[in-house]
Amino acid sequence: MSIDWIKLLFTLLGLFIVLNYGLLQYGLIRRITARIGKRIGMPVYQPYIDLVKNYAMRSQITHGVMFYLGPVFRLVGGVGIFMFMPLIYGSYYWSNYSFAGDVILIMYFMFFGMLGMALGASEGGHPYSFIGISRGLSQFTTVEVPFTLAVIAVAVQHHSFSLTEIVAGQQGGIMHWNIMTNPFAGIAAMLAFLGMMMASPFNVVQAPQEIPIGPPTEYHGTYLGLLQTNRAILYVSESILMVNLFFGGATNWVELIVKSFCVFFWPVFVGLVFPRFRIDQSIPWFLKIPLILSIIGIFMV
Amino acid sequence: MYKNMFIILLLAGFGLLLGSFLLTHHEYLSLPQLPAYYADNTAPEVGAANVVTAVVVTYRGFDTLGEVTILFVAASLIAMFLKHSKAPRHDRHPRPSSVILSTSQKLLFPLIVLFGAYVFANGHLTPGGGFQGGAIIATGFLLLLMANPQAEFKHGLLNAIESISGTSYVIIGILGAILGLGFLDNRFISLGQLGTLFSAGAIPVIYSLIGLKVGAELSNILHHLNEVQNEE
Amino acid sequence: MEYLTLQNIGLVTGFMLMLIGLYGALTQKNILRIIVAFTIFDAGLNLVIVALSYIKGRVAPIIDQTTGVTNLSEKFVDPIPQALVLTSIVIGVGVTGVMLTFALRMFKTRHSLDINDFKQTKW
Amino acid sequence: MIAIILAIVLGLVMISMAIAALTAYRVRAAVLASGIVSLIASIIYLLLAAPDVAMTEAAIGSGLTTIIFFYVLNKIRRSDV
Amino acid sequence: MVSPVHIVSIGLITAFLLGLGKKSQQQMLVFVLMIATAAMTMVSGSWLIGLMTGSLKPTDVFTAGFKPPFAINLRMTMDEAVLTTMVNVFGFLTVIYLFDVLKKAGKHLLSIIVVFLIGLNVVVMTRDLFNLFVFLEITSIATAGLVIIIQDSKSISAGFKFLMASSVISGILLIGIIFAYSYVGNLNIDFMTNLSMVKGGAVAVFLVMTAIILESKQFPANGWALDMYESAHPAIGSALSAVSAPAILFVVYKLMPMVPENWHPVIGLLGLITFAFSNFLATRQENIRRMLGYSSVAQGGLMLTVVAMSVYFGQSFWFIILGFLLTNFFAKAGLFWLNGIVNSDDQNKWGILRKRPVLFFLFGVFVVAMAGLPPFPTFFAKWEMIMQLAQGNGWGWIVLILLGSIFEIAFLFKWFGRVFHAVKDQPAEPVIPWFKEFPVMLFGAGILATSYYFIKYQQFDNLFVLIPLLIVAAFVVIDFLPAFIKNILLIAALTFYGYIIYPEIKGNIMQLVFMSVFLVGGILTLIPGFATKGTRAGFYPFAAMTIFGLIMLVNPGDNLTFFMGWEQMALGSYILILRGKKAERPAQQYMLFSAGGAYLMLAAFGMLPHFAGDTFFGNLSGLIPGAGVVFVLFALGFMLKTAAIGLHIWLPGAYSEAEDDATPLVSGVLINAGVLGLFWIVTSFGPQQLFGYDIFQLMGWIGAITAIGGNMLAIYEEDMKRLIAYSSVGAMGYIIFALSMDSKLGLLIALYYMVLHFIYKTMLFMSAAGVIYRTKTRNMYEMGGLIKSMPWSFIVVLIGIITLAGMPPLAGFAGKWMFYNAVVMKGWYLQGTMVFFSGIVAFLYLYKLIASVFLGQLKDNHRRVKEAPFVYLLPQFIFVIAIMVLSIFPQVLLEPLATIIPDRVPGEAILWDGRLAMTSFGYWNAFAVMTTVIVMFATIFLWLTYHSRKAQKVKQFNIVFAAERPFRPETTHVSYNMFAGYKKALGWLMTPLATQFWTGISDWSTAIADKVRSWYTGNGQTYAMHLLLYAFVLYLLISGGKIL
Repeated sequence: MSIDWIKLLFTLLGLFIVLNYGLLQYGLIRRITARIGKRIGMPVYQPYIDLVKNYAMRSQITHGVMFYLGPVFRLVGGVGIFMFMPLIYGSYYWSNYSFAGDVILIMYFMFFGMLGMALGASEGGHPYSFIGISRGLSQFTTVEVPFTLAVIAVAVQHHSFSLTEIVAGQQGGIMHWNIMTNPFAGIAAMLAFLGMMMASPFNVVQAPQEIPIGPPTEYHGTYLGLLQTNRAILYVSESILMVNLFFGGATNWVELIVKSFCVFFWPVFVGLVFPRFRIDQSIPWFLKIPLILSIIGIFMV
Repeated sequence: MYKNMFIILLLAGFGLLLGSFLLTHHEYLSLPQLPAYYADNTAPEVGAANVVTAVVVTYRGFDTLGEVTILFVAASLIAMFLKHSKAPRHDRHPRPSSVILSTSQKLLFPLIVLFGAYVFANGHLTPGGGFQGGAIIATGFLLLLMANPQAEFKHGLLNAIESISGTSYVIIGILGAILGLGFLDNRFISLGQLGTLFSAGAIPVIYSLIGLKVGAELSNILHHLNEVQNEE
Repeated sequence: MEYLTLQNIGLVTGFMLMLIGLYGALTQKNILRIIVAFTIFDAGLNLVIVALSYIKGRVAPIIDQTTGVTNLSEKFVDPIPQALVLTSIVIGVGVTGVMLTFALRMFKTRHSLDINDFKQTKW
Repeated sequence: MIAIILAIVLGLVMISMAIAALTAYRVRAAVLASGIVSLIASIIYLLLAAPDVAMTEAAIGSGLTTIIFFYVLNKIRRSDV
Repeated sequence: MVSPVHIVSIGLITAFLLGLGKKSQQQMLVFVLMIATAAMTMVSGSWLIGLMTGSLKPTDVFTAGFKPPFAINLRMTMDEAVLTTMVNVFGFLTVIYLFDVLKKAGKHLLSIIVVFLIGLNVVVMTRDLFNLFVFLEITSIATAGLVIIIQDSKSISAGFKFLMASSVISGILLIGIIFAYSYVGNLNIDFMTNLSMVKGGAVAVFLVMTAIILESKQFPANGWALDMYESAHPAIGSALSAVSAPAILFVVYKLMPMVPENWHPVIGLLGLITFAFSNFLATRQENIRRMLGYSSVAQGGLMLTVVAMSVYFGQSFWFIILGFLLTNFFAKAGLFWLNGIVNSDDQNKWGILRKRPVLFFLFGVFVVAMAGLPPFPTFFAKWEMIMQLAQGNGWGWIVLILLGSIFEIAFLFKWFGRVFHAVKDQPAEPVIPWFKEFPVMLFGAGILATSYYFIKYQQFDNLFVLIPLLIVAAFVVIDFLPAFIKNILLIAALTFYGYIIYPEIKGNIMQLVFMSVFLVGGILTLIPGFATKGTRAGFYPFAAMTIFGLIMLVNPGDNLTFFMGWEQMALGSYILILRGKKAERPAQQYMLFSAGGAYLMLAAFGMLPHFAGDTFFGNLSGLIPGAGVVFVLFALGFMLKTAAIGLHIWLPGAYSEAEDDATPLVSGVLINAGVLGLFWIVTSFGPQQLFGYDIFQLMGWIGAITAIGGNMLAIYEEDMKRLIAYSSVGAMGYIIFALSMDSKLGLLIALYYMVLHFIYKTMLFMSAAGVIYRTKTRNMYEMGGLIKSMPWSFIVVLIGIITLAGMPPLAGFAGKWMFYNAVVMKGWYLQGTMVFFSGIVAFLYLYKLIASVFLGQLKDNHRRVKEAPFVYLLPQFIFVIAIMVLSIFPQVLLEPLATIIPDRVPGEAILWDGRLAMTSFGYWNAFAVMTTVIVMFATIFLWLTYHSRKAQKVKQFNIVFAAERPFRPETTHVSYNMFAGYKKALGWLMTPLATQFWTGISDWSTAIADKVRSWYTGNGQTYAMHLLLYAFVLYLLISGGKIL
């Protein structure tokens, strides 16, 4: 198989754009959140500073091989999702490596990072990381159900698992977006998206000391840098996934960024309004409303 | 009570079954083939005047062998079961028998035995035979026991009689197979004159042996029952 | 009246004895009485067998001066059941003897003759 | 005809003796009654033209069995036997 | 040639002469008896041989020299020769066995024994009804005499009960005989075949038959017999069971010609009821002798059925009856004799046998033979019987037989398991005299020889049946060798077998795939065995049996071979499981469920010829009315093996309690037998309906629920092996679901997953075995941090769980991807989602597995733990390599697998464009994904390595703990009750409904058994009444309430 170097270049460029976009977006969101909470908040460029600082940190420790590999797995997961997802509809070069697999690949690749991270954090041996992981995994299992159903609904609707095909099917105006043609599935997916982003009210997983994802106490320095990089890429990638699936995809970068920002803003908005769920509350919740919605969605097709 | 009622019902059912036999069964007007054959051919074939005896000892001789065996196994079982206690004799409280009994016993015992012998030896001629004769002999023995409850009998003798007569019975049966036509065939000894003592081939011999054996066995049973330790 | 033959009387009596014997065997509690009941059952059974051998107006199957030696099959009653009964009676006494010895030993082990006291093995 | 009447009478006696054997208070009486049943049976056998059987029944069924019974009863010394 | 009548005369002369003996000569008398029984044996044996070789002709012996019906005649044909030989051989051995008893007992007992034998011989040979009666009476009185060898109060009262019962029975018999005589005028059986035609004659037949049936101890009128079995000396119990009962049954056989045709089924059914119920009641028995008694009665019932239906069975009658007869003869006698050797009715005392390998082996042989498992005659007899019954649509009968058989297996294997695990604090070396051992060994040899002839008679394919059996037998013989030699030999044998079998099957990819799974799996799972020391007695024969049983499934050729292989595998794996330390109950459960599944299949095999003719599975495609039932039976049978939800409760226990290094074999390899079966029926039956409902639909739901259930249950397991075991349940649900989709893609998934599951599950279990081998615990909360000491194991587990979870880039993802496509194409969204959900749930327990064992804090007592032995790791890494190859080049496996799927199956197949797999829905390029991931991973990893090259290793205690020592230390382990929140939220999903259900069934059956057996009050009088009641009911059944 010959390697298409130009495509690789484009992919890396896309990755770079997304990284920057993710960092900025994160800063912006934090800022907005703070404002709503009547605080001033950090500067928008703060994530850059954090990142640079972390990469520059020198005193580094490791608990063992898996601890070491955890962030690697995590970042591979994040980058992988990005890699396997077409960015801009109709563009060969901006379709990344989506030829390697369809939406199923992406859905399953999400686990890759999570698992690696979970393992890495576990090796630290700190009990809190176990607790955090157990919560995270628990919640994640239930989040995935409505989301998957929604994806299946979409796939059935377009008779394809290929994201490109799905986006193609949504061209031609807002009324062709899946969120409109199949609102139940769309809503279910959006609700599930809340959980996927682990934003409030579903952020008990990330609750300060027990954090497997995001900067945990154990991980610092370069590790933390990797994780922050990942977060920037992953969140944006997931937003783009949603955009592709339900909001008609994007035919150019601007559209992509606008749409994904809006999508991303949805969990932030919800998080500002609702209080945090306990883990045993969130699990049944996901298995109730979103699940029912997604089932309706699937039978609408 | 319910149980008894239930049993009565059950037996009523059984009774009905038996009753149905009464309905379907009719008394013979003539003998069926098989008994008719016996009636007609016993005299020429077997040479016994008493057809029942002929049937018992020859035609169905194998049954009789079994019958003897049953008594034998019953006697063995009783003997095995009621093994003599090893307790010393004086533990018992002897009850002397009456003078009448002890004197009459001396007189009667030989007579009774003789009568028994007569009954079985003439089994092929008159009613009676080994079993009846044996029982009579046992009665004589009973008298003996009653007269001397404490007497030590040589049950070795009884055993010997029993064993030898039994063995001889079987050997005669085998002789029948070798010299005659089949196991327990009586015809390997000449049939003789119908109606005389020495007739009917081996039947008198067999019946005598049976008589001896049965007598010995029944006596043995009585003996063992007598010997068993009295219950306190 | 035509049913009132010697054979039928024998049969009915025999059947009655059998039933009485069985009833006794199934209801009496005393082991010895149970054995008594079985002997009555046996007696009834034997009576039935002998009754079956009977043919009206015929004589015992023994050749003597009165019977002659010809046409015996028209003069004799059936000899076979009689032969069978002989066997059956002897078997009966054998079984009764054995049962009585068992009763004796059972009494020795438990000092009781109640059949209900001998349920060591069950289920 | 006489034979039939005799048979009926004997049969009835047998049956009543049998019932007596089951209802007798003492086992001894029961044994005796059953002995009588056998004895009467042997008479009926005579009526039924079965002298061989009659002899056997009298000697064994009635005689010996009863004797064995009494032997056993003697070994079990109890008030109600 | 000596006339058969001399069996009697020899015996009688001996019996009579023994009376002359003196007390001091007792020992000599015993020898006389021995010689006499030997002579009797020789007479009947010479007839048997003569008749078999044809040098002798069947004869009638005319006693008194008159032809029947004028005199009594004895007959000697093949049948009688067999039975009398059995009786006399048995008599001879009994005398030997009872040598010590007889030496003390006195001459009367000797006489009784020989009379008993004579009685039985004549009962067998005589053709005269009244003669039969006389000798039955002889036998009865002799039996009463034998029962009281032990003169204790139990046996005496049992003897009395028996006498009462036999009085009633003989009364009925005599009445019947006399009635018969009065109707037909003679007493010879051969001259009264028209008896039932005569007006009223049916009553006579009824009475005679009833008496004989009662004599054969049919349920429920058999309390007297059971009491006798319980209280008599074991040798006597064995005589009653092994020779008495057959003789009586032979009488039934003799009398059958006079029984009207329409009674045959009634009698047969009564026999079956006895079979089912007696076995049922035996399950509640703790007392061994009584249990064996129940079992004997049950066997008698079964044989009565066969005899009663002899006309129906026609040609196969002799095969069937001999199978049951000989097995019962050898095995039951052997078991009773062993009871005598152990001299206890307490199952726990049987541990003595564990000290005597040969005796214990024979004990196992007897139990297995009784239970009707291959390769013993009962197995073939039962098969044939069911096939014959099925031809006549005797489904109710089959149900009874199978029910009885399962109860039989229940109590037999409960007993076996108990003995296997009996406490070993028995007297050091029990003294077992030779004369007690000798008969047992002889009978053990007897049953093995019989089995050999039965197998030979079947004319199996040598390569697939005989060679495997011989190999298994060889491993029994060489069981004394050290473990590693046997290990080498077995691996060599398997390899060699693979070599010779390959040319046979290479054309058939399906067979090739399964064969390689079984063979390779077998070989690889054996490798860790090199780590065991000592002889490991009893492992290798059964490992061989299991593997070869599996192999027999692959290319069966006919239904019987398949079933035989199936049962053999079940038996072998049962023993492997039983070998675990606490495996008594799980193994018992496993056996029961296996047997249940097998019997469902057996019933299905019975029905199969209606649809497919004699060929194996045949061409069944398309909707055949009624085939749905067969399909369901098969499916249930196979799903029992794959542990579909509701039928799964045996699995965790069985897998986790098995010996650690045997678990991969019994789980990872063995479970594929179920998949094989399911695949077979799905492809050969095609879509089927049951009551108008699509079965595949149902199966799909079952699969989905199984997948969720299994995985849900795995989450909360604290026990490492149980966790993996439950994961198997989940995986099997996945496969069932895939199969039930009945599309090309679905079947492909099933096959692919079968292979994959085999690989990763075997690997995981081996890894677990290695960890357990080192840490000596299975509880995950007692482990932690083992990554440092066991890195290789960790890598294996990591790869295993990534594969299991179906994460890209490893091979598991292929399954998931195909799965989505298949689900969407099929349109089973809800079920599909459930399965998908189960897949995610799997993450939870996978994480728990790897994290709590290998990550986290190292435990104090594991500080010196070393890496698992090399022999454990070697096969694991072979599997790892396999996974890696499959991950990069899935088409290597997927393309051949796709060719297996028949064209009939609807749906689209995967299109391959080079490395790109395509369906109409999606696409996937494993190679590209793998490359991408590897590049990304390598890039980041290298960068990180470069960047933090100076990272400092932190020692374990660099982290501050602040906690007191709690009362239960495990509760503070992070992995203990790890997913508590999840449990709180979704715990209701795993209410142990199935366990409750099966426990309920077990409790109910116990309660019912208790109720039923209270029927046996122990009161002889009641028993006598039962006899009459039985006769009454039988009369009603036969006559239908009318006068006969």
